[in-house]
Amino acid sequence: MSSVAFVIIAILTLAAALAAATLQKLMHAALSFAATLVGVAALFFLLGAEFVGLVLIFVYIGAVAVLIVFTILLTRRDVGKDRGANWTGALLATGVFGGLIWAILKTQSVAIVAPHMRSISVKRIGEALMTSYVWPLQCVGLLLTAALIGALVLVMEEKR
Amino acid sequence: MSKSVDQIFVNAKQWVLSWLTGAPGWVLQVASSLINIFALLFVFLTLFALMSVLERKILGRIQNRYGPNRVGPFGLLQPVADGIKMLIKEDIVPARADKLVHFLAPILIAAAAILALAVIPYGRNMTPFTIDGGILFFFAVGSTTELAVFMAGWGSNNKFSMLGAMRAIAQMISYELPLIITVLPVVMVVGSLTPDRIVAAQAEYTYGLVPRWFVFTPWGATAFILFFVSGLVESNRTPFDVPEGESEIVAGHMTEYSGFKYATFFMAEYIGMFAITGLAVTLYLGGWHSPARSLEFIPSYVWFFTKLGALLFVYIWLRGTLPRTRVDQIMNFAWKFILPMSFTCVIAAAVWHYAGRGLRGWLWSFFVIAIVYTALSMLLDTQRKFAPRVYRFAE
Amino acid sequence: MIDHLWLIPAVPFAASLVILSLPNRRRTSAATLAVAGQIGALAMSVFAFLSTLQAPGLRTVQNFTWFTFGDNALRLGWLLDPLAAAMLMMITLVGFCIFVFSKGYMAGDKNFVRFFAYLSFFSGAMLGLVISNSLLLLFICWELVGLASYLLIGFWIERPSAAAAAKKAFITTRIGDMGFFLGLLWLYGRSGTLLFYDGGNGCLESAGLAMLGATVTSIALLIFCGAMGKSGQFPLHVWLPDAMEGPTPVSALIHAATMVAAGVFLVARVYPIFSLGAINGVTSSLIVVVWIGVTTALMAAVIAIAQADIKRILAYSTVSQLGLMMVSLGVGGVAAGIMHLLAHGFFKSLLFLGSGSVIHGCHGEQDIRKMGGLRRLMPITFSTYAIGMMALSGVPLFFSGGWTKEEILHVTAHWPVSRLPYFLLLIGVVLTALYMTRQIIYVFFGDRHAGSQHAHESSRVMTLPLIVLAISAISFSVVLTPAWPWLHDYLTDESAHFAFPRLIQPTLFLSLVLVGMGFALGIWIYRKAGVQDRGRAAETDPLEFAQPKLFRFLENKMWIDELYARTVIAFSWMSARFSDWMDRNFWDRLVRGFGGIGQQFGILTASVDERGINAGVDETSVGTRGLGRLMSAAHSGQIQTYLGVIAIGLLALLLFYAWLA
Amino acid sequence: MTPTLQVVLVVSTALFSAGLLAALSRRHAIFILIGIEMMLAAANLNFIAFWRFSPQPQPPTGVMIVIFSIAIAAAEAAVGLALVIAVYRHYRTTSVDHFDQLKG
Repeated sequence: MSSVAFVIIAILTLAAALAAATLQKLMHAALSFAATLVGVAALFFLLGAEFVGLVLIFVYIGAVAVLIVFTILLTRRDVGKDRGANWTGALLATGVFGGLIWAILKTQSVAIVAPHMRSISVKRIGEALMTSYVWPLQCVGLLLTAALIGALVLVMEEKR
Repeated sequence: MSKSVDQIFVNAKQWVLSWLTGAPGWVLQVASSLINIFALLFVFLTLFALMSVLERKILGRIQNRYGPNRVGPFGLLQPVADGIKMLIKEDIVPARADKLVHFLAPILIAAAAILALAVIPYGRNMTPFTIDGGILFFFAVGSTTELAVFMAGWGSNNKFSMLGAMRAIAQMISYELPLIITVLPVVMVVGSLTPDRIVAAQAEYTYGLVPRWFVFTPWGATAFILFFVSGLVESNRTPFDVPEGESEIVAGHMTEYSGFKYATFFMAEYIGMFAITGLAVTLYLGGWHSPARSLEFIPSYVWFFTKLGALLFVYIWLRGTLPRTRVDQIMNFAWKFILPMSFTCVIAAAVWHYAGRGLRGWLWSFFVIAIVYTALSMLLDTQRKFAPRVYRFAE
Repeated sequence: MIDHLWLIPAVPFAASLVILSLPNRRRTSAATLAVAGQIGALAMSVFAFLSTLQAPGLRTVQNFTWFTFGDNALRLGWLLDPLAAAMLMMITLVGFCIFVFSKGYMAGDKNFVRFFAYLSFFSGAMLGLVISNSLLLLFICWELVGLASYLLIGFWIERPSAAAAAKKAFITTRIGDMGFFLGLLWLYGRSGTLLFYDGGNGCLESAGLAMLGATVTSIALLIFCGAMGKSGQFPLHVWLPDAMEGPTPVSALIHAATMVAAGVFLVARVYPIFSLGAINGVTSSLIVVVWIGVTTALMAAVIAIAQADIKRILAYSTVSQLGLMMVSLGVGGVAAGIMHLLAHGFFKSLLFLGSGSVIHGCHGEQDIRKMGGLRRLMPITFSTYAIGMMALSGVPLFFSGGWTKEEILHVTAHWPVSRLPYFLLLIGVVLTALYMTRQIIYVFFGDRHAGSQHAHESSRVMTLPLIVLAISAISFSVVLTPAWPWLHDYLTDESAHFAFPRLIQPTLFLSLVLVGMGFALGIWIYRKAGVQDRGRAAETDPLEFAQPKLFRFLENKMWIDELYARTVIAFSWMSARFSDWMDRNFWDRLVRGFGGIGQQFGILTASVDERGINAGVDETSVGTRGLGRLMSAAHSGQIQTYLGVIAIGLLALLLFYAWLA
Repeated sequence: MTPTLQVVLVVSTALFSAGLLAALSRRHAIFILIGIEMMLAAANLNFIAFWRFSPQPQPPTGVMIVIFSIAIAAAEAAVGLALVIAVYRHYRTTSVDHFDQLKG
């Protein structure tokens, strides 16, 4: 795990995240959000979880980001008139950030270096999914089906 | 002899890297990657240039006319002329466009298309980047294309662009599902997401005669056809080119692009096409393996590009032959026919596996596919009777 | 084979369930499924039959526990023996022909799919009945076939007469089934098991029979009640002619070939109970069986002469033939009775399908007096019908019915109790030939009348089953002749061998004479039927012209329905009225009185409630409401406020952590 | 030098706070969704980090959790965006300030 790469990716990711949270235009924010997730996926790669990184790109860029921009498109008439920010919220978020950073820096047990690890193959993940995690997998399948139907029902035209 | 010809590019790369002996590991890694990247870019940009002119020539032949034949011998230098034209054209950006997004869209779309090329094995030991989940990488990168297309449509701030982008995304999302599901049987049978392994699994010959390519199994053939059709849609080619249907919405999401940006879109489309056909060759047509043992002396990359070229020819052929479909027809076709058939392929592959991967499995999986196909065609039959066509002007 | 025997009824059952779930327009699928189910059952029946051939007298049984209560277990089971195998073959083969026929006959019906669902259902239930090794399982299937019969008789529910006939059939057989059920319970009480064969412990085996003791006669007679109801024996025969309201294939399958034969089959199956303690082959229960059979056979034959409806004649003929089978069982000729049952299954379904073809050809006309001259218009139907008629009449040598009937006459002649049944049956034979001759003359000969003016031959899908059944009715006699009595010996576990001299027997000539007499009499009486003759109108029956009163008596089925209406039904009506009156005037008042008391008590408690308890509850709720108002003020409805509060909570936790550290 | 767990945690905390910022300070409903997704991504990063830095990273526990979490987040996003569209149809606005029907 290269430190330089990590720092560069982390900075880019955080910059994109901050842009996603603060940019005035919603579309730009959504695209920054996509960039953030690419960054997170890259961090996953660096942390030795390639499969999850690919899945993250696949699901978030391919599906969630497209969904978000679609939603922006469908609610476009409202996009122009963005209102001022809620400053209390910003203050709170900063407070939480400060508190958490303080807590992390204060905790000594997390100042450790990653142990050596053989890279984890897709095959092992597949086997784990099909053996010890088969019930969660089924539940997630059910959940996704339910979410799909629920989303469809929600956006169906209201009958007059 | 043949071995050294086969490995000539691999050895050349080793030779170049041998200059750097003694450099730190990361330098070697970066150098190796750079060599791969430049090789890829060189090969595929050349192929793109060649394809653009060949397409026009073949289309011309299909339509009973000559293609471009003025620039260079047989018009082969036409792409150079086109390139120069594109480069010196004025780059127009609409005044009310979202400039940043408008600028980023072609870059992203080209990057995604080129990235997808990285995991395909072009020959023996000739995979640019071996990733454990290579197939997943291919689709993950491919899925970003949708976002790029959307950016192009949105950034142009033009109704035609937006409509084209919506159409493109709708059909790309719809066909991404069958695209992935038709890959599943191969992945299941091989037990790996790595393209190298998939190619290696198709190495042998049944009875020393018929190559063990997946296209020669019933499920493989079905999946290959479905994959090919879905790939056609993914790359927005005729007959599924509604997103840029000239007669309806000018040029879809590319309406507001001109000059080099337009050329980039054009290039991305072709490179996406190469990538998807390359994946089809890898998955179903045995990758770089030769179709007969006696022909193994021909280098592996030649075989790969021969197969790729054959598939690309079919693309052009289809473009010259078929009329454009309607949007609702494309959607109906995807959700009512292609998707169920793709699932059937998965089941048929499982049947094939559990029936012993031999002749018995072949027959059983054929049976499964035949049943589902018959049932679907009965269910989906609209029973519409078409009046006999009358050609009034083409007699 | 025995392991998979249950599949035979299961396949038609499954087909029925699938068909029932089909939408109404999938007619082809329904018919195909039903026929496929029947072919499956037929194929498996052939396997079962072949497996019984491997060892003569083989009886394989498979029992299982249905459920246990206390120390007892209720066990059911399957059974495969020659009797069951022969029945399976007959039911599936005839059933198959009739299914195919129905496809043509019901082609125009709007409830086509439902019809095939019911038909398959019936087939499954009947096959289950035949192979069951437990009186309870047999009873369950027995009731299921009853249900199927009810549904199919009333298939054309829009006709009031069909609905009435269905109800009549159901209620009449229910009277018999009541007796059957009582007999079943009694049998279980005495022997502790309902399995027929259970390795020596079944109720039909020596150990089980020994426990029955003196009650055996009563049990046997109660079970016979069920058989009487199902097989249309006097006095419970009244439903069977009315059941002809159902579609003709139903009449052929259920009310001629299979279900009505279930009564005969039942008696044959539990024959050890009937014959327990027999002296010289005679027990008191068997005597009852014989006399009821004789009465039924003769009475039905007589009534059949005066009927005008083509299917009703066949129905009475069925009743009469069932009586004949009962007599045969009663006098000890179990094999003869079953043989006649099987042969009857073939030729009677042939006759019914033939009549269906005639009705179909005549556009729904059922009155034989309005037909005539169909011989030339419907040649295939005519020739097959004639074959069926000869088989039914018992023409010797070539037709299966002749051999079996002769066998029955033979065993009846040697009954030690009385010679009377024998002579009565001889009369019955003559009468059978007579009424069949009458029917044939009316329908196929003479001039065309209103109903047959535009008749046409039926389609291939209907004539093919006729031809198959006709061939069966003839070729079946190969295994029936005394020269090579293969079926007889198959049923009685002996090995058959060929002996040509046995073919010629004195009774052969006797029956030849009797049948000839019946034919001659018929031709003589009805030679001018349907045309005007010496002061008789064309539509008047010659017999009616000669004996109007007798004819009227017979035409109205000996007034038995009216007798029941005056006695049994009138009594039920009276008791119902009485119960109604009691309900209204006595019980109702009693209930109302109790109700009044309750009401008074309610008023009392209500006042306590209102004055005492309510006040306290009111106070509490006012307090709760105030609290709720206070709490709800915190809910602004703004998502971000809620999120912010969560964030504050997180901060508070962090502060708490800092304070701890 | 390689980054320690602490550094990764700081990065994920920053990401989480950015998400919280988007969710708390912006009025547009889609921003809230984006914020929630970012917070989920930060949580996923934490899962991966703790799995990677644990003494035995061989069993893919963290990876599993993250796979399921991504699936659930995708479902959540789909339903959430559908809700936004439905609400927009009804109120003709996507500003969360106006959604106060549940006010006590």
